[in-house]
Amino acid sequence: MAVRVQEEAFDAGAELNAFSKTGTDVGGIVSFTGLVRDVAGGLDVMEIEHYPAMTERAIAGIVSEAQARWSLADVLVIHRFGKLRAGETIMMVATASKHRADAFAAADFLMDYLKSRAPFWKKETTGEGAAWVESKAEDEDALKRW
Amino acid sequence: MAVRVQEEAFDAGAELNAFSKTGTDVGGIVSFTGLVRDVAGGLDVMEIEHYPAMTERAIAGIVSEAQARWSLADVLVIHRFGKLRAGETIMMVATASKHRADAFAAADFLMDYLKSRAPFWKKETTGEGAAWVESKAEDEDALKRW
Amino acid sequence: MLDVMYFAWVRERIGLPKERVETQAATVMDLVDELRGREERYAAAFADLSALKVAVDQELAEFDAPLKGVREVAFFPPMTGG
Amino acid sequence: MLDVMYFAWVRERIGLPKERVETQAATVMDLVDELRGREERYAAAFADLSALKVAVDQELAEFDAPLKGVREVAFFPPMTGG
Repeated sequence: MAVRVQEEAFDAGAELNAFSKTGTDVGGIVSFTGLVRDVAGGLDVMEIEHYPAMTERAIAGIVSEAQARWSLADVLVIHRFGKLRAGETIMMVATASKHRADAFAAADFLMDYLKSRAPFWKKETTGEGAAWVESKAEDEDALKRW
Repeated sequence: MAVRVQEEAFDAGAELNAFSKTGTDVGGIVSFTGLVRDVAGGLDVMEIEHYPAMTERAIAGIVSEAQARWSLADVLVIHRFGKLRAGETIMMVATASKHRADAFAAADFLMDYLKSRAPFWKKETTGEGAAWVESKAEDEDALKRW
Repeated sequence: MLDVMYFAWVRERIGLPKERVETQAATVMDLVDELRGREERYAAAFADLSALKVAVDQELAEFDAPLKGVREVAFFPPMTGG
Repeated sequence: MLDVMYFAWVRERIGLPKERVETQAATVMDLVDELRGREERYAAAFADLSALKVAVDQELAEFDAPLKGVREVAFFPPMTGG
């Protein structure tokens, strides 16, 4: 299991390939990559703030919960903070399992929890000014699925 | 949308990175990579047979169904045939969407249908001989989820 | 005239991947019955139809599918892709 | 003595990311009430608690959480990770 919280860009494809060399009892790997979407008016920058003392621990807790619920050979979480532009990769989750159902469910679960329970906040700046991205009721509702 | 059925190995990470340059209205990309698992006794080779005249058409039909059900910016399916060794990548699916729920559901759906409705058959050879991989009742049952 | 194709263990049991078959069979099931009558290896391959699937002109079909106008029929075990 | 931290628009509204607070507050809610009484910018930041979350010693908590033995309290809007 690896959790990385970093400012620097990372190469999602290279991470996926490295993660895929995870052993010969793994039949499937699911990855999710989150990208900065452009917004109406044109995004100048997305700034991601986080709570350093809490972030890695909160993510590790979410990963532990996933490992308790599903049979996982390995889990990877990378999440960036700082300034990003439209199209850049914000974060990535990958899960490796013997069977695909576990890998899919765990990746989906991890994303739902990272979205609403890991201490990151996004601020978008466009030509019209800056605004904090608001959490959505549907993101909180998504947690009830699990 | 791209569907490739090929004998040659491919670089899943490079494919993911190329696929991720799919436009600035994409917020999430889900990928699934299927690997050859080792088996008891040690796998000498996995041989994948397919039905060339039917394969790409069958996969394109499954992809069309996914595109009708979810809002997808792009879909990629790569599936190999021929001889593979333990640890090699058999196939990959990737879905790109504005919102993560669509990307996750579509990738999960595509895998369930590729498993049981795309004309591929796997044969495993170990020190104890060769045997065709049997389909599982749970794979057929998985289709009823959709 | 039909192209009849066999895949995976059906191909191995019958001993060939493809053949041209002269037939008046009205449905896939009629064709199966004709093939079963040919030789033991066909009878063995078609012994348990619940273990087989069929495609008609490269589309999955049922065993009662009509063959009128059809050019290609394929028999195989359940797929194991992915 | 508590370290009190603010993130996102809470930080912007209060105008600082972190401060040391001398308090006898028994719960997070008591602390919030003390802070509200300080200055208008605090009252504004804590106007609608349903829009805020709190972490106590780096774990998500409720507003009625006790502060005995606690070293760090953080206030922030709902997270938007992923």
